[in-house]
Formats: sequence, C-alpha cells, structure tokens
Amino acid sequence: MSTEFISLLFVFMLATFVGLDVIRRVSRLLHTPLMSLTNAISAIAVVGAILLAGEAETPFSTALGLLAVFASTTNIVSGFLITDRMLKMFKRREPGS
Amino acid sequence: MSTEFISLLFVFMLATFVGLDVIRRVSRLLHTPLMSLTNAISAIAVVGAILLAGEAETPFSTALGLLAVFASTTNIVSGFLITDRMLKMFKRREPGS
Amino acid sequence: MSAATELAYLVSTALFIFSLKWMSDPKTARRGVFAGVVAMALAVGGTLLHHEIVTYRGIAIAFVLGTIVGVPLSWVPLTAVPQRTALSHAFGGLAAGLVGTAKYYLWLPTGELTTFRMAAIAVEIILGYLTCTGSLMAAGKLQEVLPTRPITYRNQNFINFGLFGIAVLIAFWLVVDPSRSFLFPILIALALAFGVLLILPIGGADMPTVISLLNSYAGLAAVAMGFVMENKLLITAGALDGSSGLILSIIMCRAMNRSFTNVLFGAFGQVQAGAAATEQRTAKSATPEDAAQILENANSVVIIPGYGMAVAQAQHRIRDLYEQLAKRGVDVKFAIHPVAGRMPGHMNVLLAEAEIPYDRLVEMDDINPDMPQVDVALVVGANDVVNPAARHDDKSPIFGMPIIDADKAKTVMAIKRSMNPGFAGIENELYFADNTLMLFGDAKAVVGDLVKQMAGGESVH
Amino acid sequence: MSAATELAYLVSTALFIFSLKWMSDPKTARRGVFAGVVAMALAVGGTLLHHEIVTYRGIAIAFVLGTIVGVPLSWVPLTAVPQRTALSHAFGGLAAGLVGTAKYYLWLPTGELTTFRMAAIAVEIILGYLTCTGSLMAAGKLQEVLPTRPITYRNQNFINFGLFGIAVLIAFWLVVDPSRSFLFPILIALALAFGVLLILPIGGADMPTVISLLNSYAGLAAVAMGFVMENKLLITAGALDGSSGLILSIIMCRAMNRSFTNVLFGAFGQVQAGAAATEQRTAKSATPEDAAQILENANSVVIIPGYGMAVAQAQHRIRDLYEQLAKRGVDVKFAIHPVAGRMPGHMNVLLAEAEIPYDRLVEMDDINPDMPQVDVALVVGANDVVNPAARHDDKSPIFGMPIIDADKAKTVMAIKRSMNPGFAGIENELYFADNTLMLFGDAKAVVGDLVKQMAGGESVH
Ligand SMILES: NC(=O)c1ccc[n+]([C@@H]2O[C@H](COP(=O)([O-])OP(=O)(O)OC[C@H]3O[C@@H](n4cnc5c(N)ncnc54)[C@H](OP(=O)(O)O)[C@@H]3O)[C@@H](O)[C@H]2O)c1
Ligand SMILES: NC(=O)c1ccc[n+]([C@@H]2O[C@H](COP(=O)([O-])OP(=O)(O)OC[C@H]3O[C@@H](n4cnc5c(N)ncnc54)[C@H](OP(=O)(O)O)[C@@H]3O)[C@@H](O)[C@H]2O)c1
Repeated sequence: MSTEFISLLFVFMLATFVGLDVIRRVSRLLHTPLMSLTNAISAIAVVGAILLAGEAETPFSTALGLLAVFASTTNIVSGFLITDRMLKMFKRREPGS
Repeated sequence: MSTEFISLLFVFMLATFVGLDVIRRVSRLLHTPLMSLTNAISAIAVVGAILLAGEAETPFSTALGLLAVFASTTNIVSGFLITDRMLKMFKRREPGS
Repeated sequence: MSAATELAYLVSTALFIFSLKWMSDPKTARRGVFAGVVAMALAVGGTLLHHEIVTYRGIAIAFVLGTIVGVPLSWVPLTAVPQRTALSHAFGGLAAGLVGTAKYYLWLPTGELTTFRMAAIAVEIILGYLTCTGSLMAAGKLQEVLPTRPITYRNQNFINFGLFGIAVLIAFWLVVDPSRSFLFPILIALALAFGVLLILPIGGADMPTVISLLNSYAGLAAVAMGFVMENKLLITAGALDGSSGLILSIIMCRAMNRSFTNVLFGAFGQVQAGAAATEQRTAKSATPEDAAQILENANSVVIIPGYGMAVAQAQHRIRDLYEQLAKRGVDVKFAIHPVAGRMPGHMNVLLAEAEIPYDRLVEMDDINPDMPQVDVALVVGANDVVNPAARHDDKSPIFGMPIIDADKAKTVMAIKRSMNPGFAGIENELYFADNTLMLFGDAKAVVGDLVKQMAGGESVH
Repeated sequence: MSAATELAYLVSTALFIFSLKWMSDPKTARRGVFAGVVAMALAVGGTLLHHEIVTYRGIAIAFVLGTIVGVPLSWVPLTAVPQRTALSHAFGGLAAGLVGTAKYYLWLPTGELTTFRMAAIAVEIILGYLTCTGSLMAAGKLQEVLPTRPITYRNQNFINFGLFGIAVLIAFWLVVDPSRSFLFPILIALALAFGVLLILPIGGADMPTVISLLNSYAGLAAVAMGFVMENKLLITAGALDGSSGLILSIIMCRAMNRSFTNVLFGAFGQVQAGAAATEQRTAKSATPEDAAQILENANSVVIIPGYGMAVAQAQHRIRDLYEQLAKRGVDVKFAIHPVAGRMPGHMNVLLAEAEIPYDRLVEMDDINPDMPQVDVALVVGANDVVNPAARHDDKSPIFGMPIIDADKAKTVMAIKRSMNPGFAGIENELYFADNTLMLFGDAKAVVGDLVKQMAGGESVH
C-alpha cells in the first residue's frame, strides 16, 4: 500500500465524517432540493473529464473525456437550476402580509 | 505557496469542520471531562517529540525531544486517567435500584 | 497541479461543505446553492488553469452543449423531479465510467497501471456504469416508460449475485495483472448488465429509495475517480455526495420500517392486487356541503397530505382552503410524514410551490401528541402514512412504521377516489372508523368543491 | 513515513474522532476514553516504528518518568481539576515549543528552512511558549498561589499589544530570512513574556474561560507542529483540540453574556468590593426546622446548585437530602445553569460524584418553563445564575445573561453564608423577595441540618 494512497484515504475519511454530519443536519423540509443539489455536486466528475479531454493524449481518450464533460455539464446546469427553482418557493410568511 | 502546504491545509480544514461539529454535540453534562479528554488528546505532540528524540541528530535536539516526550507523556497519562475517573461517576439510575 | 489550482480546489471544497451546511435551514438554503455554484466554478476554473491542458475548444463546445441540454432539464414539472434526478445520475455515472475507461487505455501501454491505480479504476468503472444503467432503468420506471411492477424470475438473486461475484473476480484478476486487457470490456459489460438486473425486481414505488442509493454510488464513483487522478477535491465532493445518498435512503427505509435488503431484493409491490380484495365493511361518506360545514365549525384542523395530493396536483386548491379556514379563525396546520408522497420532502416542496408558509408544516413527531385535541384531521390522498394498523396489527406489512395519528382526531375526513389501497397495497381500517367520513373524488376537484362551498358558491378559479 | 506508520496514523485519527463523538452521551462516554487511549497507543506505536528512529532508551525513560508524574496528577480532588488542566496545558505548550526550537536549530545549518517551514515553526513556538507561561499563570491564580484579583497598570493593553506586535514583526523577519538566528531566542523570550502579561489582568474567576482558550492554543500549536513535520495526524488531532477549546469558551462567554474581548481585557472582578456596599433592604431568614418542614410538604422541589456547593463540598449532603425527599414522594429535580460553578459542567461532575442519577439533572432552558409550577426552589450556593436583574435591569453588569428563574417558584430558599455577592460582585434582589427565605451558613452544614431534621434527629454521618 503506497503512502500516497493512505494520504488520499485520510482525506476520504475526514470528508465522510464531515459529509455524514452535515447531511444529517439538513432540514427535513428540504430533502427534495437536497437530492438535486447533491446531484449537481456529484457532477464534480467534470474535473476529471476536463483533465482527460484537455490533455488530449489520444483521440480515444479525448473523445471519452469530451463526452464526460458534456454529461457532467448537463448535471451541473440542471441540478443547480432546479434546486434554486424549488428553494425559491419556500416562504415563511404569507406573501404580502 | 507549495502544494505540499496546501495539501496539509486541506487536511486542517476538513479536520476543523469535523472538530467543530463533533464538539458541538458533546453532552453539556460532560463538559468538564471533555476538557481533560481534549487535554490528553492535545498531548499528540508526543509524536513530534518522539521523532525528534529518536532521530538523535544532535545532543541538543535529543535533549529537547526527550523533555518534550516527558511533558507529553505526563499529559497523556493524567488526562486519560482523570477523564475516566470522572466519567465513572456518571450514573443514570439509583445505585442498586 | 500548480499551487493556484490546488488553492482553487481548497476553497471549492470549503464552499461545497458550506453549501450543504446552509441547507439546514430554508432561510439560508438559497445561499447554499450560490455557494455550490461558486464552488463548482472554482473547481472548473482551477482545472482549466492546469498547465497540461492543451486544447480548450472541444471543452468549450461540450460546455455549451451540456448547458443547452441542462437548462430545459431543469424546467420539468415538480412531479417529474424524481425521474430527472435519476436521469442525471445516469449521466454522472456515465461520466465516471468514461473517464475510468479512458485512463485505463491511456496507462495500459505506458506501464503506469500500478496496483493501486488499477484497483481504483476497477471500482470507478463498476460503480460508474452500474449507476448509469441502473439510473436509466429507475428513470424509465418512474416515467412509466418501463413496467413499474417488479419483474422477477426464478433464482433471480442467485443469478444477480453470481454475476456480481464474477465481476468482482474479474476486477481482482485485472488488479493482479492489469495487462490482461481483454478482461476490461467484459468488466464494463458486466457492470452495465448488473445495473439493469439490480433494478428489474424493484417496484416503481420503491424507486425513490433506489435513486438515493444510486446518488450515493455516483458520489462513490467520483471518489474512486479522485483516487485514480489523485485529486482531493474529487474525493471530498464525492464523499459529501455519497453520504447524502446514504443518509436519505436510511431515513426513507426507517420511516417505512423496512430494511435495505427488503427494498433491494424484496420485490415489494407485487402482492398489491391480492391484499386489496378482502374489503368488506362499509365506510361512511359525506357530501362537500357537510364537509365544508364541519371544517368551518372546527377550532383546529390538521391537513395530512399524501401521494394522492401530488398525483392530483391539489396543492393550490389546498392553499385556497387554508385561506378560507384561516379567514374564519380556524387554526390550520399541515402534518408532514417523512415518507408521504414518493420522495423525501415531496409534500414540503409541493406545499411550498402553492406558497403555503413553511412554518405551518409540522413534522410527524411534533404533531402526534396534539392529535387527540384536534377537531378535524383532513387526509388528502394519504393512505399508508395514516394507517393505524402500523401501530397495533403485528401481521400488517407496515407494522412498526411510524404513522401520523389521524385516527385520534375528533373527526377524520379522507379524500380519495375509491377504496383502493395505497403504496403498500393494504386496506386501511381508518376509513371504516366511526369518526371517519370519506370524501370520494379526485383531490383537486374535491378540495375545489370545499373551497367553493365556503366562498359561498362563487367561482374560485 | 512508511505505509505501516501512515496506516496506524489513519486509524488513530478515526479513533480520536470517535472518541469525541462518543462524548455526546454519558452512556458511551467511557468507550470514548477507551477509543482515545487506543488512538494514542496507535499514534505512539506507529511513530516508534518509523525507521529513522535510532535510539529507544531515552524515550523509554521519558515515558516512565512521564507516567510517574502523570499518575498522581490524576488523583487531584475534583475541585482542583481546573488547576490540573491548566498545568497540563503548560506541559503541552512546552512540548510544542521545545520541538519547534529543536527543529529550527537542526534545519538552520542544513539550509532546509524553507519559508513555509520557518513560518510554521514561528507559529508553533509563539503559541507553544505563550500557552506554557499563560497556563502556569492560570494554574497559579486558580490554586491561589498567585493573587487572584486582576493586576492592572497604566497603558496595559497598549504595552501588551505592542509586545505582541514586535513578536509578529520578528517572526516575519525570520520568515523572510531564517538565517537571522539571533532573532530566534528573542522570539522565544517574547512569547514567554506575552503569556504572563496576557493573564495578569484577568481575574481568577475568569480563569475557566482562559483555560479553554489556552486549550485551543495548545491544539493549534500541535497543528503548527504538524505543518512543521508534515504530519497529518498532528494536524487533525490538534484541530479537534483547537475546536474544543474554542467552542467551550464561546459557550461560557455566551452563558455569561460577555464577549471574548471583555473576558480577556475587561479586568473583570475588580469592582467587586464597591458594588456590594449598597445593601439596604432586609431579607427574611428561616431556621432549618422551618425549612425542612416546608420541603417535606412540597410536591415539587428544584435544587439549584452553584459555586458555593462546590466550595462547601456539599454534594454528598445534597444527595442525602434528595433521598429523604424522594422517600416522602416529593418530586426533586436539579436545575443546572451552563456556567454555574467555575468551569463548564462543574455541577454535573460534582453531583455525579455524589451518585445523583444524571437523568435528574435538567438544563436551564428545559426547567425554566416549569418554574412557576414549582413549590420550592432551593438555591444552594448559587448567586449570579439566579439573579433576576439579568432579566430586567439593563444597568446591571450581568443584564442579558440567561438565568434560572428561581424567583418564579412559589417559595425560594437560598443557602449561603452571608449577604455577600458572588462572582459578578453584585447584589441579588432575589434574596429580598417576599417569597424568599434565607438559610445562612456553610452549604454542607445547612443541608446536613436539613437532612437531620427530616431523618428525625438521628445522625446521618
Ligand atoms: N416519500 C418517500 O420518500 C417514499 C419513498 C418510497 C416509498 N414511499 C411509500 O409511499 C407511501 C406514501 O404514503 P402516502 O400515504 O403518501 O400515499 P399512499 O399510501 O401511496 O396512498 C396514496 C393514496 O392517494 C390516493 N390517490 C391517488 N390519486 C389520487 C387523486 N388524484 N385524488 C385523490 N386521491 C388520490 C390513492 O387512493 P385512491 O386510488 O382511492 O384515490 C391512495 O390510497 C408510503 O407507503 C411510503 O412508504 C415513500
Ligand atoms: N462555570 C463556568 O464555566 C464559569 C466560568 C467563568 C465564570 N463563571 C461565573 O461564575 C458565576 C457562577 O455563578 P454561581 O451562581 O454558581 O456562583 P456565584 O455567583 O459565584 O455565587 C456563589 C455564591 O456561593 C456562596 N458561597 C460560597 N461559599 C459557600 C459555602 N461554603 N457555603 C454556602 N454558600 C457559599 C457565596 O455567598 P456567601 O459568600 O454569602 O456564602 C456566593 O454568593 C457566574 O457569574 C459565572 O458567570 C462561571
């Protein structure tokens, strides 16, 4: 086992602790928007896709990379937009009172 | 700014998120034992001290290292013992009922 | 990675965490979305800075195309949100799978495939492709393009586990010797097939739990990608995502009092028809006139919405009803069961859409102690979540599931189209209780009638 | 670092986090200590495995000596826990400072002092040495070896900040050019001096907040050491520690309704004598016989302990009282104010020591709504935490501090030795209220008398 691997594992472990704590505190009211928000966040795969596409090492890898960039961008755009659309609807007081 | 530094900063940031979340959930009942427990945990400095003392590069560094090992060990031992002593006292039900 | 990129990633990670933290309160939630957008922009920007990136044109085109497809995807009606989410997971899984595939073929000839990298790639592509086809199946079932009932066959679990075992074996074989490249396409094919097979035996109504799990897998696929690319941002964001999916599915399972195994392999929803046939007793029904009068004379009314409200899109009529009652000084609250509807938080979003203030929405555990003091419990298209059998009948399939104690209210009124059962496929004794009045009909129409009665016959459109 | 060491560190980190997680409930707390011990063992064991370690003898001796000193330090009476904690922080700060010093002199000749390392060392030694002397001062004030009142002089804050500014400047200079080695001892001296000066103007009673802050600094010193040694375990454990100190001091400040600045630079506790002189009105006092009778005839009694109970060590007598009352069917609860006593959770530990079941202890916010229904509020050596002026007198120094509403109970009985004020040095109108009876005397003696009365005169020792 390389130390680089353990180092990444370290980050994964800490991030999981943070993730479980943070999510457990999300308001029940907002579980549906949460699903679409995390959906947008999971599109972080775009980072890997850009690196792959941008480094353009072989036509094959570039093609797959671009497809992946496209797929992730779709998720980013639609995920954030729909989350915001839903959240905009949550109002505490009567409108106009 | 070296990337190694940012990498350590990354760990620090995640650990702080975890720390603030975890501590905020500690039962109010147990704030005094918490103080002595974290006191023991802060003796993690023993790791640095051991490395310094054990690598024995110069007599000066070894001496400081050993002193630091001594100081930290004191904290570890007394911190954990007193925490446990206090926690042993917390009982939910009447003794013997 | 240059220091600038690393720094962008660091800030991006922090913002992603804050983004989710701010979701803890509707007041800060939109700020959370904003933080998420900035975080994503930093992640993309930081990556584009990376010096090894030689071509930007293709990427720019992919961005534009992605946006063109993404924007309309965000316009779907709220009832189609589960499908949209599933479809997105399919895209996410695909992206992870593709990157893993490309990395394998890039590193194969150069001998850079260390054990560690190969293992990470194997995990990435299994999770990625499995999520892709699995989510497509889930989206299909939710959209009712595919049959929603569970599709089962003999030895199903045996075959599925066997296939999964073979995939793991092949992955292991590849890790031992990455140069066995003929195995790689087989692994991909197995992962794709496994995604389909996993979803086949799960009923359409269990899809929300499955979607959450797939969300978790999509996150873990991003984590695996992070291990492949040695990228901490991918690992953290993926882990946040993985946790979210996991916790939401746990919450759903708990609120249904079912186990993961039961959801995934229980083929729930198959026996629906059979169980519903035992109906014998008679229920009392009421006219909208009577119902409107009872509501007007009540001091406190608790409205319990369920899946039927979503189907009928009755939330706007309910808002009218709420206003009519509030005008008459009736105290109106909404009792929200954690799994009412078909996805977590479903009722909240719909009621919010109708501009019902969210401080009127009360969670199950908070309203139950007050139910005996409530004059009227108005059940709108909810069924399982108010079934008292969950409390006392230990032979009922939903026994042990926490419910809203509608039956304890002085009067219960239930709006639904027929005596048909709900999601769990079982009869509900609440409808036959002495203090229950049925209001048959589509929820939107019935609530509309009630409002019309109260508004004195004038039209309320 | 070898993979084995790294792996040990990884598991150790996880265990430290679980250790603190398990402190969220008294039921799992001891498991938390156990996890902490294992985590520390793994950390030490993993470090000893490190291949560059050439000599073990000295380390073994240091371990043994540390244990010999540490074990008796854990035997201190519970009242001395704050002092012991302060002393430990002094040790912790010292260790960090020493390691930083040694590293500087090791790397100085070899040219390994990069900007980043030098900066980390500077932070480490400033925090380390400052924590060391600061904690010693705090321990001295708490043990009353040093004068506990704030020591102030003209331009104090100006001088302190000036010194701190100089230290930062020197640190900066060193970072720019680490070879200016004559600056290094100056920096150490300034840090040591600053620790002393920082504590001088803070009164003995504010020491708990200061100790928590120093706890935080000790943690941050470990973090800095982690940056110096590029060690993730040090960084995480230090960060956990730093968060803990920070949050505890925030909780204390909030519960006292004071700011950090006020605690650190306010020289609180100076005006004590003056404010107490305005006493005019008369208070009613009662005999133990009367008090015992009132208590016996009550349906519900809330006991509100404060610093006086700790001073008198009255908790065991209070337990006897609790038993006598419980025997008579009286409902007895304990109301715990977050800053009753002199450290967070002080009352809880003392009552736990006397084996009072912790589910009888109720937090301020939970008991206050019930206070108007309570027959007797028995205040045992508490003062500021039940001072109604905090609620309504906006000129009072404690105005805005949340209090336990003892005054709302039907009858109040207060045990203290005199009409002297408490920590905040202000008069308490509660003692002059119509429904208040004073029971003058040492808390242990008075409660003992009450118990004796109830037990029918038989000895209760
Ligand atoms: N929320 C989640 O995350 C989630 C996830 C997975 C599973 N589930 C499950 O879904 C169920 C949710 O319970 P629920 O009480 O909300 O719903 P339900 O038990 O499925 O019952 C819905 C009821 O609404 C009625 N209905 C349907 N369309 C209607 C319309 N147009 N107008 C009026 N009534 C209509 C139906 O009766 P008629 O046909 O007679 O009208 C049906 O009995 C639970 O069993 C839960 O475990 C929820
Ligand atoms: N807990 C923390 O973390 C913390 C930290 C920093 C500051 N503080 C401060 O400490 C104060 C705590 O409030 P508190 O109400 O617990 O205590 P307090 O306001 O300090 O009052 C203690 C009272 O106990 C009495 N007393 C002392 N020795 C006694 C004995 N042997 N027998 C009977 N009575 C005795 C004293 O009156 P007599 O002299 O007349 O007997 C005094 O009025 C607050 O102001 C808080 O802000 C707390």
